[in-house]
Amino acid sequence: MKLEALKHFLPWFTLLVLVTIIGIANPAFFDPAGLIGLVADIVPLFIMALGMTFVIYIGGIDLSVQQVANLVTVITTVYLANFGMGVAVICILVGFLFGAFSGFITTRLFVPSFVSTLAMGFVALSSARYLSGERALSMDTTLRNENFGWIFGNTAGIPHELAIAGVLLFLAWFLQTRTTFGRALKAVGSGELAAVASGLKVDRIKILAFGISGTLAAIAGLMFSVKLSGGDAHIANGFLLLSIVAVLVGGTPLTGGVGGVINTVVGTLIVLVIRVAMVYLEIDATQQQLVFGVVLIAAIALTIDRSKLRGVVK
Amino acid sequence: MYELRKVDKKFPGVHALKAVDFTVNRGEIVGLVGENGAGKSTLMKVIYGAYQADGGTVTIDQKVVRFHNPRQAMDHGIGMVFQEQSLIANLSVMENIFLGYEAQFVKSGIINWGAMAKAAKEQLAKVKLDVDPATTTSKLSFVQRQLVELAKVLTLEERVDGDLVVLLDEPTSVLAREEVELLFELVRELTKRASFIFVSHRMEEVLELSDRIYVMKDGEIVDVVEQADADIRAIQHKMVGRDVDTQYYREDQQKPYSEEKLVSCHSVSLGQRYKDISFDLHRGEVLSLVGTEGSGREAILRTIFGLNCPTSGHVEIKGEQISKFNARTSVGKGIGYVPRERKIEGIVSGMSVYENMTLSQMQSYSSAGVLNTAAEKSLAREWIERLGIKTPNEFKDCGGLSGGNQQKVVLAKWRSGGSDIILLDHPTRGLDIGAKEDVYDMVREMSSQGVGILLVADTLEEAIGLSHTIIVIKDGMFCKRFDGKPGGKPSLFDLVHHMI
Amino acid sequence: GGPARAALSDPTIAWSYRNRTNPYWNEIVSGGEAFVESLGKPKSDLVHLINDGSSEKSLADVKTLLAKESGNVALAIDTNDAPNCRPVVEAVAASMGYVSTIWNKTDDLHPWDFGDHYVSHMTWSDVGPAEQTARILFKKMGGKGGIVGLGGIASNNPAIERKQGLLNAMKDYPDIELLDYQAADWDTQKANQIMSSFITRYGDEIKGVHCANDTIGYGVLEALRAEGLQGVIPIVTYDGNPQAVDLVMKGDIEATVFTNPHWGGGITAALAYYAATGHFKPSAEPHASREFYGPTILITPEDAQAFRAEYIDSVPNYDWKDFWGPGNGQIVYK
Amino acid sequence: MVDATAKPAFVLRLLSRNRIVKWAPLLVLSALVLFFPLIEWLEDFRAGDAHAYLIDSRFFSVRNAARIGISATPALIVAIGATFIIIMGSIDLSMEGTVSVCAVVFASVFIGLGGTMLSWAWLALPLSMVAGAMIGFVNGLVHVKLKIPSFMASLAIGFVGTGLALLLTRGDRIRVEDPVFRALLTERWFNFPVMVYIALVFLLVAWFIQSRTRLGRNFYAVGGGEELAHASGLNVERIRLLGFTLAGTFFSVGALLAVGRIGIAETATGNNFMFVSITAVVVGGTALWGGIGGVWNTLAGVLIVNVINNGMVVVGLPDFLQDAVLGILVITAVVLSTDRKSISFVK
Ligand SMILES: Nc1ncnc2c1ncn2[C@@H]1O[C@H](COP(=O)(O)OP(=O)(O)OP(=O)(O)O)[C@@H](O)[C@H]1O
Ligand SMILES: Nc1ncnc2c1ncn2[C@@H]1O[C@H](COP(=O)(O)OP(=O)(O)OP(=O)(O)O)[C@@H](O)[C@H]1O
Ligand SMILES: [Mg+2]
Ligand SMILES: [Mg+2]
Repeated sequence: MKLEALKHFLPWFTLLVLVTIIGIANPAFFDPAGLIGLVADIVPLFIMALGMTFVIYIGGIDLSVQQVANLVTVITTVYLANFGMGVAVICILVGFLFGAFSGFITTRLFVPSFVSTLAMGFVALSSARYLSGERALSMDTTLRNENFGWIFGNTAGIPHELAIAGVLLFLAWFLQTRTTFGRALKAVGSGELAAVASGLKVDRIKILAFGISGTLAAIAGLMFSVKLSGGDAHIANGFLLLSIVAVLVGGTPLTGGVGGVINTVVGTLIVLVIRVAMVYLEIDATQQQLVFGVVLIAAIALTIDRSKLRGVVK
Repeated sequence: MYELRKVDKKFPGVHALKAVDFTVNRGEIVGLVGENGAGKSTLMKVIYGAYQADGGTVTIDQKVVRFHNPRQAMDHGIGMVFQEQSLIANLSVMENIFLGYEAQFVKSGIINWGAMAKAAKEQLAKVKLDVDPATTTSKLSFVQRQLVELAKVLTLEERVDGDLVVLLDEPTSVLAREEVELLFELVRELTKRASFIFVSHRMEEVLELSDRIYVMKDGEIVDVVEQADADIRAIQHKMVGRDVDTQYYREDQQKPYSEEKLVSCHSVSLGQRYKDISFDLHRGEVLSLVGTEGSGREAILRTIFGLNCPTSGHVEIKGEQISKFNARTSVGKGIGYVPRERKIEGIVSGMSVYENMTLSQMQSYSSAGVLNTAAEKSLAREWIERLGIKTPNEFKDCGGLSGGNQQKVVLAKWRSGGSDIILLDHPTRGLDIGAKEDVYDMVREMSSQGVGILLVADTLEEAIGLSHTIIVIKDGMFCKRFDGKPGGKPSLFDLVHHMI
Repeated sequence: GGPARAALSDPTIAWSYRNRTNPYWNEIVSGGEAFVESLGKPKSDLVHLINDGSSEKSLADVKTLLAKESGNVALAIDTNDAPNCRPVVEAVAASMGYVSTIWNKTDDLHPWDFGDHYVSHMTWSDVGPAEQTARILFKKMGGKGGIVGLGGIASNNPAIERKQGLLNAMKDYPDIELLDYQAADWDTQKANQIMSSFITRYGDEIKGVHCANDTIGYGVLEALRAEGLQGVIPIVTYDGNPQAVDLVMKGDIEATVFTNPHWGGGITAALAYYAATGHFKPSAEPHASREFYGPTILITPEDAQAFRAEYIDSVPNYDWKDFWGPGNGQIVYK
Repeated sequence: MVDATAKPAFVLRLLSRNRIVKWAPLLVLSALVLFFPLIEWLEDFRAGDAHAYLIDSRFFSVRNAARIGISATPALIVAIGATFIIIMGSIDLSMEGTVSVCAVVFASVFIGLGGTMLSWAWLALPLSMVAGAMIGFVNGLVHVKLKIPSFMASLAIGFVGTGLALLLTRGDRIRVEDPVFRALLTERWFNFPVMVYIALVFLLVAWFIQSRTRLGRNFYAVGGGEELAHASGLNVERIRLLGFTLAGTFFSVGALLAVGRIGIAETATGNNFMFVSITAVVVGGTALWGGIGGVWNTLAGVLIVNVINNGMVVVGLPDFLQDAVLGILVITAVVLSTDRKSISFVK
């Protein structure tokens, strides 16, 4: 039974191992200011992974997040002048609608989320290309600083980015563990038919989960856009696979019902640390991808709790 | 010829088999009974090579054998018909029959489908089943699938020289009486070639079929009786560790029901599944729908629960007509559904006992969407106590409970939420008599508290014993209504006569 | 810009770029390595940050390196997307490192706004050369007929400029009709598919193809080869990769443009490095030395042979302190 | 769920619905093949020079069919490899890395051994297939032995593969110009290049494996119920291992065709294969949860995706809209080829 309890901490253990390896190779890694900076930089990816968690938690996947974020960077840049901070509302709404619509296609039209979200991602990409006029756009710097400059400030040594991530994490955690919605998500992830037969509005719950994913993808895109002070239809490329990896490495399997947002915190940190390790351990440029793949396999092999995969491993 | 000596099997935290001695002689039918979780299935799986014993020896004709996987067991003539069906739905019947043994039809790497079909036909003939071997298995009825399962095991006849041992783990729990007869007939015929181990919770069947009966309790063999000496009550006593009331349907406690209508069906039809069904369910009434497998009884329950939408007619719940058929609405109107597939639709495995209990009524345990977990847990503790659910605590994963206890969790879910219309679909399937008794008690108790119960029972005896009213459904149509007041209950014969 | 501090003595030299799967970036890297070797160090001393087309990774890697080296960094970088340039430069400046950028930068961002730490930005004015290749193409076509164009990722600066060059050239050729222009995302296989679809749509009307780079050109060439049209329909490309130069020599490609990535890779690192070590003070240099165009050399069948001998068969030995010699003047904003 | 005890009339109706669902991908494909010429016709009609609807259609022509064939073949073979895995209820996302490695291995060995098919260099072909099989095998090992879900295992192996290709090439691209090898593209029989026929041969091989071999049938058994298959005595681990090995082999054939088409092997050769092939498999009607579908479905799916891509350019759809239209059409195709009555939910 002791061992059972330890399983819960496997992802943390993996993280610890990786951190130790880097720390031994280069003690400078433990410089607190540097560490905080590194962690703050992964915030947009983390927020996206946080949203992805909800979808994977119910056994689906959201491949549209990166394109939604791309679209949002364009929207933010284009409409910042018109709406100021209000542009955030538009972005969030757009993100939610894209997500919810993917969810609708999945639940009502029985299109697997792998395909429905991929396709909705294409729609988002086209919208972004159209809206941006196929150009990289930049924001008016003063406008950006007036409206969103606070995001990159510091209070008592804590970057506001981290604070935002913390708040979103808390909300997500609260939603997952403390609300009827979170409980319903778990039921849908673990046994959808039983959830239906208990009178839950399963379709609506699933659509909402996708909606949350879209919303958080939009917030990630917004933060990224403000950080870069601009946007275009491809600028968030590279987020998608990493956010999926972050969720899975954290120990939320694609089968659903297990894991959750706290796991995603560890997962994102593991991804961060693997990436940082490439630089700190001075891995040769042509070997980085190979090493990433191998370390990923090792990390997952260490991390996943096989007893929770229920039945066969597919 | 087949012998287990001091076989031991441990799972984390459970000692499932404790030094079990077990013998099967040539041509013998051995019964194996025991309450839920006694270790019957585990024993079967050890014999079949699906589990490996931790200790003890297995011998066949005095030779020690050890199977690392089912395949090796099969090669030694051991076959198994599973408690949960083991046919693969998307494959054809013949592929299922020869699954893993296609080699005989393969010539230079190519499967000869014609030859396989022919061979499959022969196997199907053994179980007197006339279906096209190329049919996709999912298109067969449940009974047909059970027969295919048996046919699959019987391929051992040709494949293996020497004696066969066929394990039947609760093969009858889903069969209607006449199908059971057919199965028994087959089994008896086949003793020429094979020995059988027969596991069932239906004691009469075990007595009827078996030459010798092993009784298990808590992983141990507590008794072995010859058929001639067998006495149901004594066996049940050994199994449960206490006396079992023969009057376990508690007919004497049956109270008359009130006139208040809870559910009224008016000429309800669902495509070809059932047609023109009308009846009323009253407060405090237990109403059984009886009929053969596939007669449409379950579909009627599912319609009332909102899981499917009738094509014509209308349903009134407590005087209000249902306009939108979904589970949500029905739950809101106080209907609870105990499904036949309790592991799929009844409980959410992976969620704890208390989470399962409040799943249908989270609004009552939350404010503004935020759960009051403390209240949930105290509710769960109360009902664990009240129904005697065997679980260490309310946090335990419901998927890890035994079937009977899972069933109690499902009932607790509905009852604690105040549902006063309960739809029971095979509520005692696969439960041991101890657990069954508990379910009967609960039915009685609910009925006396004014709950209307619509029952699709596992056996006719159960339906007769429990119900105020029995409606016979045949081919999806209303056939006959019986009043079942104590003293005036219809006989088995009356019902069967109308069913087929 | 931050307060000035003593120049760095031995900064880590790093190149941050898109990937290693593209000859263009390999040339950039070889230049960077040649520069590092010119300092008497092994070329393995050059740190590679690879972003794989992800701006997020580009920025994160830069910050990681800055943290690791406590700002003791001379960085050469293409930031992958123009908007990503600002945060990269800000991060480097904030930790007192030195950075030189190429290609991607927004117009409102200038090295001189960051004191010494943002050393320089080099880009290539692709409008002019792309216009020249277009003219070569049109001439080959006899000044009339339909053409199709295949561009890079539509929002990339070079993609925009190269398309603009084509459009400019067309003003002088009223009989040239641009039938279609689509983004092929710098991708050989995508270019191949688009080209074959173009052939279906326009058939014989296509008399020439304008490609935004060599990689696209290869895909187009193979689509033409499949139809037995290679050599029949002239194409022009851009970048001057060795293989493309060979194809120019064979006459399969009418023209490509060499931007000397080897030199670009070396000089960008050199600028950052020598600024960091105090060899020169960027803020003392005129604007023209801090934002400038890189060299471009047009390669046509006539001069391909000579070009190959000079630039590919033997790599010239560049003077890595001659920062601005081969350049093409100050960047002009429209 | 199918209620087999219902009346025959119902069964008949059910059958016909089944049949429609079964043929839906083909119907969608036919609709698309008739749809694009219609747009083309409308365009010409508006421009004032109407042509005969199909006969004079540029889209609906043998030449264009060959073009679609050329662009579809590598993806088809890769998608076939993925089909086997998806039938097992798993997923293989390693194709991008595997294709790159195999392409690069082929090209470098081919060049190293003389660079023409008429020398020993042809050995590069089987060698590349062995490389593909090996990567698939390792992928299977990681999945089966480390018990890592195939999604993750294959994704990571894909990274490893791309990394390996990069390591082998150091980022260079290798041109394969041997005219005999390039005859795959340049030599035409009955208007279609040789590579299309090669792909057809491999499609038939795949069909043979799927329908006539034990391994192929066992994929369906595992996909239909892995635990049941195990209980029936199948060695599921071995089947999975073989499945991934087989998939790797097909990926490598896809790689060879990709090199044949472009004449270049590089680390980027595998780009885009992942989403295209999985999408094609699903669009073809093979269910992601396993047990249903097959290689003919995949053929239809790959053709649907390629016809859409080709058709959009041929009818002159602005390129920024093409992604969206592809997305919407893909959803439509999946909706049409899904038997909504037979499944209770999808994820
Ligand atoms: N796979 C398993 N892992 C852990 N424990 C198990 C497993 N299978 C069975 N057990 C344990 O072994 C005991 C015997 O279970 P088994 O399934 O053999 O009972 P059974 O007699 O077949 O019951 P039933 O009548 O309900 O079919 C149970 O108490 C259970 O806790
Ligand atoms: N994977 C498992 N892990 C732990 N315990 C298990 C597992 N599988 C079964 N069990 C245990 O085995 C016992 C019997 O399980 P089983 O599934 O046979 O239930 P059951 O009472 O026979 O119900 P049914 O007859 O409806 O299947 C239960 O007590 C359960 O705790
Ligand atoms: Mg059992
Ligand atoms: Mg059981």
